[in-house]
Amino acid sequence: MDNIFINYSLFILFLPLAAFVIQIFFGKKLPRQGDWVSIGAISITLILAIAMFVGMLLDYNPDFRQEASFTWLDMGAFSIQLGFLVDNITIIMLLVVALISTCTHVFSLKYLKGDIRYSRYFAYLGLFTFSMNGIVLANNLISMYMSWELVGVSSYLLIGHWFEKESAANAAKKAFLTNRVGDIGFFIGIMLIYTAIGSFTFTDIFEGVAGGVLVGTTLTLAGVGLFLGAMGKSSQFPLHIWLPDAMEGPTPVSALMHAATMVAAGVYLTIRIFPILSPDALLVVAYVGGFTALFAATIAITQNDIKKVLAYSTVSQLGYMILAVGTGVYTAAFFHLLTHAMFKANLFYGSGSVIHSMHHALHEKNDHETDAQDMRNMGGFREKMPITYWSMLASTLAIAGVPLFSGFLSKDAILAGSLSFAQHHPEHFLLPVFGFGAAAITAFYMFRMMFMTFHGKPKMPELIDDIHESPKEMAGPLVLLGTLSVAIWYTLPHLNPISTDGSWFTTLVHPVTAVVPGSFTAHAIEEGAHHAHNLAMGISIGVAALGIGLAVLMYLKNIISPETWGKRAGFMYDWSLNKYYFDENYDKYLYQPTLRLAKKIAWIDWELYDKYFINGFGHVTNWASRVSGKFDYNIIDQFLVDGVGRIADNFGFMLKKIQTGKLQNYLLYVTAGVIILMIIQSY
Amino acid sequence: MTEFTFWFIITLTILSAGMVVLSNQLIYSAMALLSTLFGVAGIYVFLWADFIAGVQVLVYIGGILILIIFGIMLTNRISSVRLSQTNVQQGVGGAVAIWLCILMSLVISKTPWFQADASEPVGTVAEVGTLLLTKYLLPFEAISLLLLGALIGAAVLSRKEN
Amino acid sequence: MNDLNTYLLVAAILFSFGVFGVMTRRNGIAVLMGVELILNAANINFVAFSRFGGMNFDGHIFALLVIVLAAAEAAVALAIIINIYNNMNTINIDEASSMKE
Amino acid sequence: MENILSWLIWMPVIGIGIIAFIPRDKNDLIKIIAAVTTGLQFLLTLVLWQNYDAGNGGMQFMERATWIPSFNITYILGVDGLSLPMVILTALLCFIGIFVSWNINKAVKGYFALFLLLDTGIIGVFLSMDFFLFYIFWEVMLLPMYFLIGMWGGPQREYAAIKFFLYTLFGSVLMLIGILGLYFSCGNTFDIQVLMEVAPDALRGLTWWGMSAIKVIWVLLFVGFAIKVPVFPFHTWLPLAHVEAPTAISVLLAGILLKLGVYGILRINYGLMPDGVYWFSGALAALGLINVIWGGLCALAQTDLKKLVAYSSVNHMGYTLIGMAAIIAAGEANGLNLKAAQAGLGGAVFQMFNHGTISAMLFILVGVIYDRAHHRDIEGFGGLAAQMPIYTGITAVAFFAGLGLPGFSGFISEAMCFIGAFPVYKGIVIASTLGILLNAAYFLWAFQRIFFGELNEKYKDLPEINRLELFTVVPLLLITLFFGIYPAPFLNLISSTMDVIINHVVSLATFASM
Repeated sequence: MDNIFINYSLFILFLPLAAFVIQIFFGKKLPRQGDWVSIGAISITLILAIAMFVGMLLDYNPDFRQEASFTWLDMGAFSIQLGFLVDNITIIMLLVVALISTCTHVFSLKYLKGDIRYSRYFAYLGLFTFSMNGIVLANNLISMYMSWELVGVSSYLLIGHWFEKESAANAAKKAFLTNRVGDIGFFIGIMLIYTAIGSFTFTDIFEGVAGGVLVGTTLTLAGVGLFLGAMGKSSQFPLHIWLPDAMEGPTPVSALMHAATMVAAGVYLTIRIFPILSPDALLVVAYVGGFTALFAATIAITQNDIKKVLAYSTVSQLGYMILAVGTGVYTAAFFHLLTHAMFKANLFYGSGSVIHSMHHALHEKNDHETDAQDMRNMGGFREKMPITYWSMLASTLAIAGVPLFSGFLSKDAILAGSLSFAQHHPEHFLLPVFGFGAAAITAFYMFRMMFMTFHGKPKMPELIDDIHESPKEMAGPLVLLGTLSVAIWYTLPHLNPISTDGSWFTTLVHPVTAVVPGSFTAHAIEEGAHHAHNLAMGISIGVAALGIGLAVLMYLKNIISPETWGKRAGFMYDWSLNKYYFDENYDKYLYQPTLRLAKKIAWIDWELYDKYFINGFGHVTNWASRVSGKFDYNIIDQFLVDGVGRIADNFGFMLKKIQTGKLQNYLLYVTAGVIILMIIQSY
Repeated sequence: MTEFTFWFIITLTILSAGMVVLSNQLIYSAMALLSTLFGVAGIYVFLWADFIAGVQVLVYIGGILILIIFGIMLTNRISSVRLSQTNVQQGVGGAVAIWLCILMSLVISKTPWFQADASEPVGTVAEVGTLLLTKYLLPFEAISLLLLGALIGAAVLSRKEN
Repeated sequence: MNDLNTYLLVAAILFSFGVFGVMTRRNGIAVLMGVELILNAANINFVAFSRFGGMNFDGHIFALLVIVLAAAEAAVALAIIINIYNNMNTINIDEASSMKE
Repeated sequence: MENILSWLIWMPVIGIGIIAFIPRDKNDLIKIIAAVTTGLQFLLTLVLWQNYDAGNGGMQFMERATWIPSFNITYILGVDGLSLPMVILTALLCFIGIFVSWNINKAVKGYFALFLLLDTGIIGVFLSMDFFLFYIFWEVMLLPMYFLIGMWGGPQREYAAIKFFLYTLFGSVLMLIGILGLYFSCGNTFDIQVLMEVAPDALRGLTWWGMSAIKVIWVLLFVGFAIKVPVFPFHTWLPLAHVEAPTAISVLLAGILLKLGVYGILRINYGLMPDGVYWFSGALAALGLINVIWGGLCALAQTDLKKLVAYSSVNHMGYTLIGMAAIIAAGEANGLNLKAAQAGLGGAVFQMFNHGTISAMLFILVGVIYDRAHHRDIEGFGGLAAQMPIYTGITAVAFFAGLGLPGFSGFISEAMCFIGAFPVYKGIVIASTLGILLNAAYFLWAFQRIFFGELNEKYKDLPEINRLELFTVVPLLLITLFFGIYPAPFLNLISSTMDVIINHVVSLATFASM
């Protein structure tokens, strides 16, 4: 068994890359534009990932760990080792990526049928899968950073898939640049760590921190720096702005990258580096996560675009995970990552399915004006699209935190963790408040979305006849992931659907104590969370019921009018609808000033510095020579040696005649000159 | 007899040289040049330079002069034979030339030239040949390259455009 | 006949004629002839100094080189003159002045 | 193998000799001769690389011949890990440059002869180990460049050429003064290796007009080299010259000529005045920061694509300066951090090479679009991605390489520069990481404006990139990609020389601050 998992994971890593290369170069020439190449590669990846997963379950070793590394570059003292780390977290993550990626590939077969850049699309999916797996498998910060950026690029390429639309091109650029802001923090963190420890691998870093090489503020700063990277990728406040815009990409991409896997990379990173996060850094993490969870949820309430609702919901859920890491229950964060990947991907597929049929219906009516993603144009699709409806409902129940569904378990663990944290540190009571508040709102807006889309009367009755269930390539992933939203899968081998005690997950992924001196031990955190568990469960069921109930009253039974309440909320409604004017303010106070600064600098550089200062030297020299020339002419020449000048003038006039341009004249002068010289010489 | 021949040759040389530059007919000038060159060859003989004299006859008369005559023929239409030519600035030029001549003669006569006695060699060819291929090998090769270059250059230049 | 000055004077006269020719002739070929005279004058000097300087053959070599040079010069110059004639229909060198201004 | 370096230098001159004998209307033959000459030269550099002993960081393949003994001027050539990559890069870019200039039709003979002369000058600077010879080659380079810009350039070519010429000449004059100062104060020798031994001691304590001689000479030489780099206040010739120069010349200008400045600083300033390194490295890093930010902001504001790429060079060379400043990390005052010094210096040299390939690629690509659309206004395109997919793909890759994406060599070198300089100049490095954001911003923004959106109706018949152009770009692309994935071959080549330089500077500098 030695390192067989590493070998498997190498295959998992490089197969999608191979598919990418083949698709880029030959995609268009292959039959069916080569989609079978990508599907084949990703299917093998999935099989291997399942094999690894099964292997893990058979082994059932909580401390399983394999590592392999090689020297990438070596200059003597400075060298970089890259390598792969496979442990239980890696294996689960690989499976998630492979599973969602496969589903996306299959789903896209029909969703993007006939697209002009069909093979290109599959190529980029391959590139994404490769880089995502690169993040998952990294055992060091450098290769993680590299994959990190590559993920950013594949996201850029896929969001910009329909680049003819300016909004898509803008969104792609925005995503990349916003991520880069985070990446700068990431890189500064790497530099801080390397400077102190002299190595990039996690093992060495953990050892170094445990040994007290890197302490105090520097450690906190390093942790915050790395977390900044996570904030960018996981779309945390205030870098959350790119994710909703990223919905300009094809819906399956949103499901794969902007819901399930890529955005989870930030969470994955914080989980990986959890042991070196100092208490102060963790506090930052917790507050950012908690605030994002609540903040994004409040925006989601008022959105009318079905994908925007899901996007803000994703931001909010990611905030949950970050909150969990910050409060120390990082296994809960990973658990939520896992369950969220399943149900959120499913929700996106569902929305994709709805949008697909809306498109189709609008196309039938030759209507190209109506927005196919606006929920205000939907309603009453339940009978028409039963598979989509039921699978989405399962996922909605999961995300709302209803017992028996997966989200309940993971969200509960997080809430318990934050509650216990607040019990230990009463001054941070806000953290659980964020959590529970977000839970209530989540339940509300998710059901609002379901009701507006599937229930009630059709808002555009003329379309309803053309709304059909999606083909089986699209329905398959829906059913599969809908099933995976049920709690039972995560509590095995026990069948108690409301507790994860002793399940495969809690056994295999167990918390470790941070290596930072002075942190809580893993045991203490676990104990605390366990104590808070029942209380948290009670409150969370309560708030979920509250949210769902409110949604039922407002959007299903129409007892409370949303419009009236929206008006009553006044500016709050406005802010929420306009996403708190973040984009506008960033534009006004960040982008435009930067551009203006750039223009100014360029102007200074070119029009001022170069034109006046540098060319000024030339002008000064020119001017000086002219002044000296004038002086020469007016004072010395005209005034002092006027007579001599006149003689010279006449002489010059005489000489001008001599200048005939005829060779023979010149020869004559030369000879005459020689004669004169000879005569002079002879005296 | 030798004395007479010597002065005859001198006179011939000078007179025909004058004709070269004074004649109005170009073709006469060329003919006068012929006799000047012969005269110079004769002078070489008196200076014990028999090989140079031979070369003078062969190259100058056999080559250059023929070339010049060709040049004259090619640049004047035969049908309207106007082989005459005019001079410019003759007055000043003449004065300058005469002055030049006078001054040079003064210089020549006033300068105490270095002289050394020597007996007449049997033949100069062997000596010249040895020198050319030993001491003066490099100039020899260089001048041969120059000659080649001039040949090609002349051919390229006088070729008709396209 | 056995006096160096005689030869030098002859050479000087030839030289002056040559200079006069070059200065006054309008026809390019005639100018060329003047140049040949100058070269011959120089050659006479070389050989004469050689003869009266102890029969040193270096002068002969120089004379030879000058002859070769003259041949090369004549060839190129004539080629140029013919070219000028073809282009301008004249060989009067004061008329062939398109390079001037 | 005996005189391989001389062969390298003089091979283009042989090419010029052959071209001189080809009639002026045989354009293709001239181009082929030029291509064969540079091709052979490139092969020769590969042979050199094969025979180079990477384990030995000192000078190899030394050649030595007396030249002007009365002034102690000698013809000395040598190559080490610092110059070898640059020589290979030069030969490669010259070879590619010939093909880039394949569509030059104006005075072809002169163009290619000057091009080859430029080639000789550049290689000569990299290989000469005698300061006087170095200076001669430095000037030899200047002249063909002046004519190449001034005669085959864009509409403002004469202005650009004269500006380039005066700017660089100004630097050369300062350099000459510096050289003479060294010559007279260090025992009348121009031999760089001798100077490296003698100068640090000879200059120490020497003062001229109340100023330390080291500082004076350092500044004189630095300004001379900084103009070539170009370092911040001396950079304004670059956008103009780049914009006006023909494509191949822009390629050489950005790809190699800028490296000469850095090479000069590393070879001469670092080698001869280790004390000066300590004195100046803070300023060096700060100038690097300014280059990064200033260049980035200027690039962001450009509407001319070529000017954007030109300013991106200013931006990219800033990283090199920051990396170079890291050398003092290995000193005692900074805790003998050899790791950081190696990372910084190696990163700087690697960045030189990478910028050579990447900016060359970018300029070729700009040239491709300019040949087709006859303008370079970024706003004037739009939607080209649909029309020219291959060109778009390659440009995307080049832009991503330019913005330092992992997987391309530029990332590694930039990261190494930063990592190396970080322990010494934390604030500067953190501030300059903003540069990588600007970097991404200007490239992506330009990319979006050119390629994304609806296809501009004017360009719906624009032909795709052709094979010749592909032939010029793809090798560079592959090199960038190869070193991005596996940088070890390059770093192994230079690392022992880097150690020699670090050791030299650190061991001969006697006081940490002057």
